[in-house]
Amino acid sequence: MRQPRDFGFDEQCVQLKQAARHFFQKKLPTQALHTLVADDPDPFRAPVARWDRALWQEIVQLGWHAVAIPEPAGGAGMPLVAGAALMEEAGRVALPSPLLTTLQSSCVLKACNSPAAHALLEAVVRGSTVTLAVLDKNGTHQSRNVTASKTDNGYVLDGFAYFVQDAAKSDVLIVRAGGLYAVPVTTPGVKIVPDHIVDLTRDQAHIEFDKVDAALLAEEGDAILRLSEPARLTLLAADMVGAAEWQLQTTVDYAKSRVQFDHPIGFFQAVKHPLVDLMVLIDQARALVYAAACAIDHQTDHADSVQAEKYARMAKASASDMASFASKKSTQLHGGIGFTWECFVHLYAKRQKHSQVMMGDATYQRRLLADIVMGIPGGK
Amino acid sequence: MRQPRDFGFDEQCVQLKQAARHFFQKKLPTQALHTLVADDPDPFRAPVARWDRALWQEIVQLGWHAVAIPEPAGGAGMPLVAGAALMEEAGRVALPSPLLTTLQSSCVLKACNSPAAHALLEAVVRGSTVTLAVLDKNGTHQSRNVTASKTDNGYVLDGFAYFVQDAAKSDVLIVRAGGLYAVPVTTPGVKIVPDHIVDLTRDQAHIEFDKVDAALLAEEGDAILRLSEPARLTLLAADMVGAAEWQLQTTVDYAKSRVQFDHPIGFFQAVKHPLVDLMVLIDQARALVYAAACAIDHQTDHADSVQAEKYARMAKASASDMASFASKKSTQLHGGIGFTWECFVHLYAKRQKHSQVMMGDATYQRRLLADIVMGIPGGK
Amino acid sequence: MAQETDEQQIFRRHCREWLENSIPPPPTVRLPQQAIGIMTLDQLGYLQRWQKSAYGAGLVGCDYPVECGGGGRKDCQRIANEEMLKVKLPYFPNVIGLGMAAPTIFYHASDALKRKLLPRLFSGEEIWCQGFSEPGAGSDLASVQTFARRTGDTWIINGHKVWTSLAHFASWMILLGRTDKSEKYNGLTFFVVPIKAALGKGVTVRPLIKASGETGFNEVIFEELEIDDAYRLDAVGKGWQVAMTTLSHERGAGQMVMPSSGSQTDSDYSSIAGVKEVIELSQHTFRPDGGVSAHDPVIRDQLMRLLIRDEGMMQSMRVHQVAALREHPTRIPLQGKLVVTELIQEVAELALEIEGASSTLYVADNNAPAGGRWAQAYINSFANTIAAGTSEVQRNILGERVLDMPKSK
Amino acid sequence: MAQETDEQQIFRRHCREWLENSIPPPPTVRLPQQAIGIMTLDQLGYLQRWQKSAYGAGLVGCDYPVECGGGGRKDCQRIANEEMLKVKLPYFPNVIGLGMAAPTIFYHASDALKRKLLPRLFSGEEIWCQGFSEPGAGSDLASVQTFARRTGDTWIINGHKVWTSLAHFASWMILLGRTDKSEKYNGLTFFVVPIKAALGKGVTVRPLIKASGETGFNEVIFEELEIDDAYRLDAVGKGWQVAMTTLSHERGAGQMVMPSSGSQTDSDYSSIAGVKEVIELSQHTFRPDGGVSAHDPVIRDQLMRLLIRDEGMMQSMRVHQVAALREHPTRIPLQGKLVVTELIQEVAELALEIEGASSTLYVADNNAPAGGRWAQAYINSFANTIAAGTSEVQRNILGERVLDMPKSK
Repeated sequence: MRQPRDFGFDEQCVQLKQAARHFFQKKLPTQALHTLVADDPDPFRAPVARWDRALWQEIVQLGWHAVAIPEPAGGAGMPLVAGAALMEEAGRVALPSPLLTTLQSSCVLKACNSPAAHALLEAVVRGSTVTLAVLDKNGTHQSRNVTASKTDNGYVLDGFAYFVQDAAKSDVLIVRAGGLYAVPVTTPGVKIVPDHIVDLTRDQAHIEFDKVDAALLAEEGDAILRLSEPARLTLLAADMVGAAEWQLQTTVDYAKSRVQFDHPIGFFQAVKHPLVDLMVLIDQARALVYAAACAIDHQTDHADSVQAEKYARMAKASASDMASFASKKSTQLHGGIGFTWECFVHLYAKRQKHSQVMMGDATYQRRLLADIVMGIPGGK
Repeated sequence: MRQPRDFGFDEQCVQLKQAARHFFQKKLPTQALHTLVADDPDPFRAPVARWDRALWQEIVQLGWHAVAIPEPAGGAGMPLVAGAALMEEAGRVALPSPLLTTLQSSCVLKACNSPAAHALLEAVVRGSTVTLAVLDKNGTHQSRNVTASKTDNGYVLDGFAYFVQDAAKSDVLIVRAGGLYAVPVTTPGVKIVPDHIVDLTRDQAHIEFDKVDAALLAEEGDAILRLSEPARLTLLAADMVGAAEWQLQTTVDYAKSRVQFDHPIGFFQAVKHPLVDLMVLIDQARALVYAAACAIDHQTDHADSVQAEKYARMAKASASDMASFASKKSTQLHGGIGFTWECFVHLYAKRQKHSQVMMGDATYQRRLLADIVMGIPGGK
Repeated sequence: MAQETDEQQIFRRHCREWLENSIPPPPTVRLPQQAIGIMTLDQLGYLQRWQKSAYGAGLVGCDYPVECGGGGRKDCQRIANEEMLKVKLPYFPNVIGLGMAAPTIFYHASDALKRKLLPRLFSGEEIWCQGFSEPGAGSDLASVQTFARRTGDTWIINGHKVWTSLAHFASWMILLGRTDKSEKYNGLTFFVVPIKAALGKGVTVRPLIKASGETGFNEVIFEELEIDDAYRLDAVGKGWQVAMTTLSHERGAGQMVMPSSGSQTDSDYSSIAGVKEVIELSQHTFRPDGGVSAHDPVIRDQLMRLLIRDEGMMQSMRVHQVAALREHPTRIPLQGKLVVTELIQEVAELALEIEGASSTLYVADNNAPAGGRWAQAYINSFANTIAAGTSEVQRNILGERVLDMPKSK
Repeated sequence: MAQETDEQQIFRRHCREWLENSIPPPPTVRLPQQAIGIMTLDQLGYLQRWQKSAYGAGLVGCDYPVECGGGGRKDCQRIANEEMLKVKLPYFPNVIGLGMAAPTIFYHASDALKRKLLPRLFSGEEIWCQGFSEPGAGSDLASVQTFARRTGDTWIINGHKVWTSLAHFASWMILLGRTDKSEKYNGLTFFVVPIKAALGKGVTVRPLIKASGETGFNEVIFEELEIDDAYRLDAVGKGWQVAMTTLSHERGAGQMVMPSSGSQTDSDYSSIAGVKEVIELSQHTFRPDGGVSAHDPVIRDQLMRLLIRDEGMMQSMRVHQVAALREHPTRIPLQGKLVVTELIQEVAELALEIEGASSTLYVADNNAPAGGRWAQAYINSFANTIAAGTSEVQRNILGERVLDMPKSK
């Protein structure tokens, strides 16, 4: 299908992006974020989720958590490009929230196309937060780490899921166990064990399922996950782009104010040029995020969805390399202050590192991209 | 075997290096090189080898062409580290000569360990130049591009060899045809077709063998080539290191004299820092060349030769990346003058590009290095 | 999203309709990759015929006033360019004229001069070249020494310009000269110079040979050349300000959109930098162990890195077209020159790695893969990362004008 | 090749013999990777016992005169270090003392001060720290503001030093202070300050928390601290010159060889930067598709890139040891800090990529690969690329001192 040159950024979508920028900047200035998530520097502190529930309630009231949910299920029915624009602004303030997981889960639920999934989408619209419990201990989809057994009333799950994002902020889990299943976190037999993670702006857990009642969302779990992968990658990359823009602007500001050798350090090309290179990386990653979202919004046939997957993998690969460079340079160019706890740059560097490996790093995305663009060697 | 900390740079070896530096700098200043090889810029000029035969005769009289040939065959019997030091100095003046091919061929002949090979080594000592005709049309050792048939008097060769280095400067070819065979270039049936190449300081040819009489040097051609590969890689990498040092020093000199914005351009970090990075790359590649040569000189068992191969692949990989960066930066930082024919930098950039792909680029060397260090995946 | 105006919509239809029947026949001579590589009168003639035809149909100079030979339209060149990108067309030969001389003349010349010069510039009948760089004035353009001394209503010019593309075909040159040696920036004055008419009479054009062995650039020497004061643009001493107009247009950050045709669209990836061709190349070239290059996972990774940058660059230009997403007016356009020239260089270098041993073969060799194109492209790529503001200068400009950091010089 | 002197040969035998029976027992506490990471008195005590024992055997301070507590030998520290590299040993805790304070004191202090300070520095009984950096004086060290005003034979010090490793254990600090506000470089004077004795009496030491959440650096605040003029090094106003001695030794380019032990040799690759450990890590971590990381050709390529740089760096230090190959006295040693710190950073970053999803786990997590070491190493790596001259400053130094290009500031 022919895609709009403007990525589908219609007036509503532009307004959402501007409103989100304004709202997040006002509600969560970086100092407030630091106070919220970095009160205790001890690496051995309790792995408690640090986030602002009241702020999340405001987001829910604005309906942004349901921005990409179709109108029949009660959502705003906006295109994915709106979701990506929203995530970009959330990433810009390194927002600790279940926004990313809930938007990503919505994409999975939409792909399920079942009454149970529709019902869960409706619950999301009403404010339920959802996350995916789909990875095994190696961070892959390879092993049958959770198994489902059919019972008279429905299904029962047993096993373990790992690397569950923002689990402590979530009400419902979407569990991969052959098919996909919905499990409220309060269901008996669900044991959520929080991980001690590097990223201060997220929480993560591994989860034990011990004879847990579950509702079937879709039979073909892996197919649904594959189908929704481009959209999930795109949302994640959007978060990274926003965070990188913060890293750029904050470092540029520092370079303009910090004086050494009688010049603001931005005078020196060893400071100036890497920041220019970072700007270029950001603009390319952002553009690929919009291109991917737009391609996903306008896919009508197989060729379209191949194209969408290409853009999404490009976006995540590009965003991961961008994030690596942004974290390195924002820390390095802050000099002595850059490696202290009190400086804000580490909050973003840690979030970016986390995002870089989520759903596969740049090298992995490029491998799959090559398989699409160049074919698989040996010709499977 | 325990290796000397000084790589085996004894007094004789140090003297050779210093004498070679002095001799080459005096005999072939860059202006003279440019006059010698770059008189005609037309890409469609005849592919004639441009070199100074009189200078080569002086080198032969100094015995440098036979530096690494054992004393029993009449050579200087010096270690490979001496040959590498010599090649480094030759590379520094981008010497057009059969020195590299002859030194490399000597390593092959030494590995043959046959009377015919010994005889050819003696001929080399007397001044015969030798090159390898061992590659197929794809630049690999994969196909049987030349075949040997036994006759009453010896052997007859038929087929084609490609990418023969400095063929027009060579008296004798070592041909891979299952075994290795010696063929004087004047033998009836040898047809040398010069290639039009980018590098102005070398010549290259593909060669047709039509019922050509040949003398057997060794039965196991591929084994001999593999055995001598570390030494050949090391000599090639040494040439590249010397050339890169010229690229560095010439660009540094330019950066100190060229004034823009009221400063010599070396004042600007965008000029200064890449030159520093180049210096680091050169020093590492040079060190790995010496380490490889030393390891080859002192190998006594299988573990030693594995170690020698590792260092040699490291040296070539390191030198190739160094050469790429050196060529890029020496051209770029010369600005407008850098992409003109009259400027000397392109002579070196073209030689380096040629050297980079000879015997396999950096990526290829790293792949084989990984197979040694990490084992082959699948565990063959 | 601003909707298209009626004028734009009607004009777009006009462009489409005209283009349907006006695509020129393929050339009988091989064309260089870019206009500045034009070597022969045959090549030039073919391209001039195309430019004249497009100008005749109103697709060149759309946004300039009618009295200067333009179309008198508002924001329509962009439309014409978009339509010309959709079909396979040659490029316009008068690139320096269209991209740099025309806006400079438009903003700084007298009305009489505009009327005299612009029509034949748009039609391509008069080719233009740019006399800015000198042996001692490269990145530091304001240090030009070519001197114009005044005698009544004429100026006598002496000096030496280098890297002047197209000078051997050019009727006119835009020239940045010095009229006062005591002031660096305020001692400059800007002229248009009828160089073809003065060949052998105060103007000498000599080809410079590139590292690739080809010609393509020239040096232009002025010896006591007299020109009329009417050929001065703006006031004496204002040359630097005029040159800034030229340069901002050269960098794609000026007000006037440059007429352009000739990119090839592709339903899948339309790669600016040739990544797609290198992917193709990798399918039938070999690694040193005999494996197909396209099957080497590390080569694939490197190809994908470049493909992603290529696509990222094109998509970021698409972002810039969306007014609501344009947070800074020149942030993306000013990146273009830097990004595309460095990408082209890296693509060519990877192509050479992919070709392996056969990358040693040059354009005259029958066995050279792709006719030796990639070796040539690699060598010539430095002309692009150096000319018109080196990559180093481009990074300064971006850091200073977009990120607002202090000047590095 | 200069042969070893008789003294060196005999001394080498002595070192070997002593080391055969003197390797300390393994520590009962976990030691940090570097001396500047020492956190507890238990760690410090273990390492101090080792340093004292090595000093007692003559392996520390070999080249300093006997009257200063040294060995009175000629060019023997290098020999001791070589022998100490061959066996598995702990490192010396008093790194600032041995590497920077000792040579500075030796070249610039009065004889009385040398005799007073050096013996307990060499033995490790008195730990030293370095008071150079300040909040406003990082890369631009000469802008230090900590002020010493003179009253007769005493100096009153006020100011604020930051990033002072080991300050919480240190008896002494080398301090660069300002004694004249009207001159930048010539207004500096160098002191040794007995900070432990003055804790709470004009000196406050406070830990700074690193981005990794650990402590390790300190800030030191001086409020009206009085010290005797006898603690001044060299003349008033010569502080910058004295500091250059300190810095050249810090950069490995000074005259005195720093006593050092503690690298682990390995018959195959003795990797400085941990590449070998990351190769090991790749054997039991997984790519997102479930494949073993060590089998991914792109990961293998990246690992080999780092291994080659690691080995290249070590071999280039070996080159520097060969006098006949040393064409410039500091070309290689001045690279060390830049190269090793950037390599360590890239190795840690690649380790995180290799760990994949589990790289999100930090040191307190039982499932973190290698105990979360690599995440911590990555975060802490910036302390090394920033402290003691940022990588950017190191490149300036190399460009200016080795390649002789003009100063960038």
